[in-house]
Amino acid sequence: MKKNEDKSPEMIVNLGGLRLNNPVTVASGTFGYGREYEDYVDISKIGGIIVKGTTLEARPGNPPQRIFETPAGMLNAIGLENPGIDVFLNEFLPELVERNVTVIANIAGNIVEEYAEVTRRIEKHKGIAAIELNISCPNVKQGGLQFGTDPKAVKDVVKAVKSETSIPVIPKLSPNVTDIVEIAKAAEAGGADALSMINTLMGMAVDINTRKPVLGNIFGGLSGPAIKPVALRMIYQVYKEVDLPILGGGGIMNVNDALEFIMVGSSAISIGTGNFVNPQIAEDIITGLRDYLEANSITSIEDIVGVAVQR
Amino acid sequence: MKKNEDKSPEMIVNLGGLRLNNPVTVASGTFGYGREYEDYVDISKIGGIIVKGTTLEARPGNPPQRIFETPAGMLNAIGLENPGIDVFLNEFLPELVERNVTVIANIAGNIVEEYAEVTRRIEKHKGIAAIELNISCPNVKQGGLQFGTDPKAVKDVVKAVKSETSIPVIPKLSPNVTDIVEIAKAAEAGGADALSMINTLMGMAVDINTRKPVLGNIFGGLSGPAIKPVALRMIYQVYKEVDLPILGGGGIMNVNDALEFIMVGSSAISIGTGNFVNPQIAEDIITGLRDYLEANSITSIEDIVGVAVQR
Amino acid sequence: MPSLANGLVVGHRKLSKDMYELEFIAPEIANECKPGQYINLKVGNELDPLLRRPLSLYDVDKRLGSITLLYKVVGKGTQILTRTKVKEYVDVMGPLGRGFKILEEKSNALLIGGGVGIAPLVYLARVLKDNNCNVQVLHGTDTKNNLVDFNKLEEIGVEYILATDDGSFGFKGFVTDFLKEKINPKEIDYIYCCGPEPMMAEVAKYALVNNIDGEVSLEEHMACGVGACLGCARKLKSKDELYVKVCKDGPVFNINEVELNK
Amino acid sequence: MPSLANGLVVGHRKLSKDMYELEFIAPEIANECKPGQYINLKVGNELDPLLRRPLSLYDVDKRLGSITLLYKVVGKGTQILTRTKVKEYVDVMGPLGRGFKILEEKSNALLIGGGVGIAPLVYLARVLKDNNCNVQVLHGTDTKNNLVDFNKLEEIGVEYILATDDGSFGFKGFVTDFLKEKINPKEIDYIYCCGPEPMMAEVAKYALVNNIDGEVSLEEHMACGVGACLGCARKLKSKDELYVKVCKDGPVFNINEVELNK
Ligand SMILES: Cc1cc2nc3c(=O)[nH]c(=O)nc-3n(C[C@H](O)[C@H](O)[C@H](O)COP(=O)(O)OP(=O)(O)OC[C@H]3O[C@@H](n4cnc5c(N)ncnc54)[C@H](O)[C@@H]3O)c2cc1C
Ligand SMILES: Cc1cc2nc3c(=O)[nH]c(=O)nc-3n(C[C@H](O)[C@H](O)[C@H](O)COP(=O)(O)OP(=O)(O)OC[C@H]3O[C@@H](n4cnc5c(N)ncnc54)[C@H](O)[C@@H]3O)c2cc1C
Ligand SMILES: Cc1cc2nc3c(=O)[nH]c(=O)nc-3n(C[C@H](O)[C@H](O)[C@H](O)COP(=O)(O)O)c2cc1C
Ligand SMILES: Cc1cc2nc3c(=O)[nH]c(=O)nc-3n(C[C@H](O)[C@H](O)[C@H](O)COP(=O)(O)O)c2cc1C
Ligand code: FES
Ligand code: FES
Repeated sequence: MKKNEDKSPEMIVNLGGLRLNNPVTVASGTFGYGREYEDYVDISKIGGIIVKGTTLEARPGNPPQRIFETPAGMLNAIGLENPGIDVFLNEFLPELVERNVTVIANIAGNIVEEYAEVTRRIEKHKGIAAIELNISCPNVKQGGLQFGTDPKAVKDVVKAVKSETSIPVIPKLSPNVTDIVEIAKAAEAGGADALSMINTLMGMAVDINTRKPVLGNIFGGLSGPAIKPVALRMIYQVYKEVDLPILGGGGIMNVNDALEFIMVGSSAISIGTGNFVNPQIAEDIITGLRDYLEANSITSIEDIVGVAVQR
Repeated sequence: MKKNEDKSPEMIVNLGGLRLNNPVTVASGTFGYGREYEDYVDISKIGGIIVKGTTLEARPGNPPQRIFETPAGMLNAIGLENPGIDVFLNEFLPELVERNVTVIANIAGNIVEEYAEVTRRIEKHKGIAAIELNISCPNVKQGGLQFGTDPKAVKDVVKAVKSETSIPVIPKLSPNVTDIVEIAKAAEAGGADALSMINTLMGMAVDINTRKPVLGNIFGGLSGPAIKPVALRMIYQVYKEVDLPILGGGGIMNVNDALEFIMVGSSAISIGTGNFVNPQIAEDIITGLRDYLEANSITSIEDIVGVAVQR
Repeated sequence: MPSLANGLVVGHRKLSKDMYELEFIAPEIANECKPGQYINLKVGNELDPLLRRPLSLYDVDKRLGSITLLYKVVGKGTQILTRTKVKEYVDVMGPLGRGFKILEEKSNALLIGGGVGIAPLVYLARVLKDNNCNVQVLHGTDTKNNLVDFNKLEEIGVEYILATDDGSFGFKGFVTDFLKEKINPKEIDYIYCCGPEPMMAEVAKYALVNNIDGEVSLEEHMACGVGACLGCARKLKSKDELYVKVCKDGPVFNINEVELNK
Repeated sequence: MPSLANGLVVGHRKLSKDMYELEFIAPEIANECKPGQYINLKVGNELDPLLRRPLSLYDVDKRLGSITLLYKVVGKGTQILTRTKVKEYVDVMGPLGRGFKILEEKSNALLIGGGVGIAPLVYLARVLKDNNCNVQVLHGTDTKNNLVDFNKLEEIGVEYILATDDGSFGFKGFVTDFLKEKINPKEIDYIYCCGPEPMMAEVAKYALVNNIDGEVSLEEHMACGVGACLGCARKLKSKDELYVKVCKDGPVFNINEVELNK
């Protein structure tokens, strides 16, 4: 096939004000702070790096065992181990900024005010391109039920964070809900600039020898290819009903998976568990998407966003 | 190991009044009416056969494509194709009864009255040991949202069915909910004798060549090993909070999987997708469970139900 | 009675870029086989890929208890299958489904295969030939490379005509062009057809126009293969509201009975 | 710099019932290897099993660019690995983690392995020997069958003592019994230990009592192997509230630093 160098396909995407050089991001908690994967991939080529979930204070995380492989998937119960927002901003962020990485923070908290305070500290610093809001944490004020499962709590926390910052705010929806569209609309009502979906499904495993749950925390988040059908379905539903750009992911392992996510309405995609299996997956998928667009004479990645959705 | 013939382990289970010769059942929609698998397995040895979901009138089912393989799982959108309750009772049931099979009906409907009417017809007939209530159907009176996602609707439909029959009623819970315990409690309040869980997770897949959803119905139910961690988690949660026996399943492929389900609180288990992969799986698991009990000197299967649950 | 068996692989070879021939011994199954039926094969022992793969009976030797498959590598499962070595075992259930009608002695049968759709027609040719029918096989492929084993057809002793899309071998053009240009419909009693649906649709039209009866073999995504899951539904032309199961009511259907995708 | 490579398998053999030795060529990786480090191997190309498997460097030949693994079949992944054939490729990333401290010349090193825990100690023995240390290897296994390759240890030229639980070979009893009964702590400068945790706990106690410094190599379920997922957490004795990452801060830790499960 002849390649017209002047017309190489457009890979830049705009995710609710967040500009990404290409639609491929790496998911929070699966790529550390970027440097962990530096030996394997040129991290500055990745569309965006969503760093490990950060809270106001440092957190030790859950007791081991924290991870376990399941059929075509894995469970994790890390428990948000992180050094706290200030350490992240002062010690880890600068080298990423220096390398021209598009950094997306992922923040979490147990009360709305915690989210707001983390946001204020991010706002004061420069260098973060957007905030992904992890709302799968227990809402201690609401008796421990996750923020992400209650539309009102979703709206409140998004609103609180939005009011503290000028950079795009992207709530990350939990799939453990009856009606994902209702939650997405609540996020929209709170002022979300885009939506990230999906976070992990809640699951567990049993060690039949010890007759005990495998994970120290009993429950953990299920990720990987196993959850891909659920992720695609939820993104399809939300794309159809809600007018916000979507950062889609859940089980992406190759360029075909990425295309499925884009076709159900994801403007950009995120790779989580896939990084563990193939540390060069982000680069591979960026190349693969570009090749696909060229082979099919598609001028911009945006042209295929949502094409599979029947309205 | 010496085997004491007099003390062969007890495999009989009582599931809310339903007596099963052993804890292994085959799941609705995956084993037809039993006869389809007769060449491969002695169907009278299976603890119970849950037949294909039946509605009041015959239903043609969904347009093809109806099934698709996903990583360690599969999607189905059969659309409840069935010949209607009367044809089932008159034409398919008699040969099962003759063969001494423990038959569990699986019934579905779009309004409560439909469930009640199907139940009345079952009650008039003899030969059915219990009713599994499929509440994952669109509740047309409630605007199409599934019965199974609304606690009040769950309670109502269970109550309506219970009032029409003397045999055990076992609602089958949908996993597509925020709070499975709330749903389980609603079923209990409606008078359920036991709980069946879980039904399929809602998912989809895209054909990147046609750029369309793979399934004729767009969405389908995800089953198989991929969903096992979610099923185990939900059963664990319900076993801890609700005092009803559980018929547990979702991705069981071998005896170790079956043991995991029993250890999180399943008094009996159901095998769905596993039948497609190994048509003799039910017999294999019955043998495997008996061997496990013997090897570990456990006198009755009931002794390990829920052992992994920390109360 | 169909059954589940571990078939001992006694032959496995690459015929061309993406076509393979695999032979295994499973006497219980082989003994039950009829042309047009298929077996369900589990590739690998893991959970991905999960479901069994349906593959037609390409040839059967009841004396040896062997079954031969002809398969094309199209995805994950068939790719993994290529790694199977002689002396290993394959996990097989079958035979499954309803096979082809076997014509009476002296009948004139035209077998039309497209691509790997030739697979079930080879065993059919053998059985028809054993039954003293006159058998002519038309086979359309894209190019010369994707051939089946000529020796097998020669051994069976049937007339075999190849049409290649690019003319690299035999007749240049679609097999349906050959059919319309070169075959005298008056000399045909019955048509058997298996291949891509647009091709089968053309052949069905030809059969209808020329008033020839016949059968086609369909493919549909399957889970159980035994009629239990209702996953492999197809609409019949006649019954608007009801579906048939390709796995059990088929895969062979009357050539005018089913709706074929064009 | 660690990297991702396709290693060409040049040797693969069964040593005993469930122990295998696999050698592959991956010069970029081999060249970076230090004893105590490990590689992460993808078994199969499918999604089940999904994650890479961590395996220690059993031996490394930098001149040839080869890495040898010693592995025990315990589950799905290691079972599939046994099917790898010579001339095929394995997908490997590494080397990963922090290795053993290499003692100064003339030091007296005691290497204690339990079961397949011997694996990292063999390459360590080689490097220590190359550094002119005095190396003694104690190895405990359940029975005579589960042996490593004696020739390799002979070739390296270290003293090798085997203890079998059932006395079928060498010393009868646990390797820790041998340690307490037969070893003079005064003659040991440093202990390296890898094996089941209760064994390592015993050895750690012995080291503490006898005031000998040393290191242990731990195992923990891992996903990334590079410190990104925080999945492989372990508590240190000293820091009550913070975890270390076995994959990156380890797998080698000071013998008194970590809490060992008894
Ligand atoms: C009755 C019958 C007989 C067949 N006989 C042959 C034969 O003799 N030789 C041959 O090469 N092929 C045959 N096929 C097609 C063959 O089953 C598919 O090519 C094969 O399943 C593809 O598997 P895969 O994992 O390589 O592809 P993938 O695309 O990765 O498969 C994904 C899923 O789709 C299903 N699938 C994919 N293609 C088809 C298809 N065409 N029909 C039905 N299911 C499909 C697979 O079984 C699997 O569940 C037959 C199909 C049927 C229904
Ligand atoms: C740093 C390190 C070095 C190792 N070196 C060796 C070696 O040289 N030789 C050897 O035989 N084994 C070694 N192991 C253990 C080896 O990784 C496991 O035996 C192997 O992963 C089991 O995989 P499986 O699929 O056969 O078992 P499964 O039980 O089916 O594995 C299921 C999951 O659990 C994980 N897992 C199972 N056992 C262990 C374990 N002991 N440690 C960590 N994860 C585990 C697997 O990686 C997989 O994710 C090492 C482990 C670590 C952490
Ligand atoms: C080990 C691990 C840690 C994770 N940590 C976080 C986190 O801190 N914050 C967050 O929002 N999501 C976290 N996730 C979820 C991922 O970002 C991602 O949404 C999820 O894994 C689904 O994508 P995948 O299937 O591609 O992995 C984590 C996932 C894994 C596997
Ligand atoms: C093809 C297919 C058809 C099904 N039909 C029904 C049904 O009619 N009624 C029902 O309650 N569940 C139905 N199910 C759900 C199964 O009974 C079972 O709950 C589910 O598949 C999870 O178990 P598994 O992972 O073992 O398959 C169906 C599942 C499949 C795969
Ligand atoms: S494949 Fe199950 S009914 Fe046809
Ligand atoms: S395995 Fe990921 S941090 Fe250690």
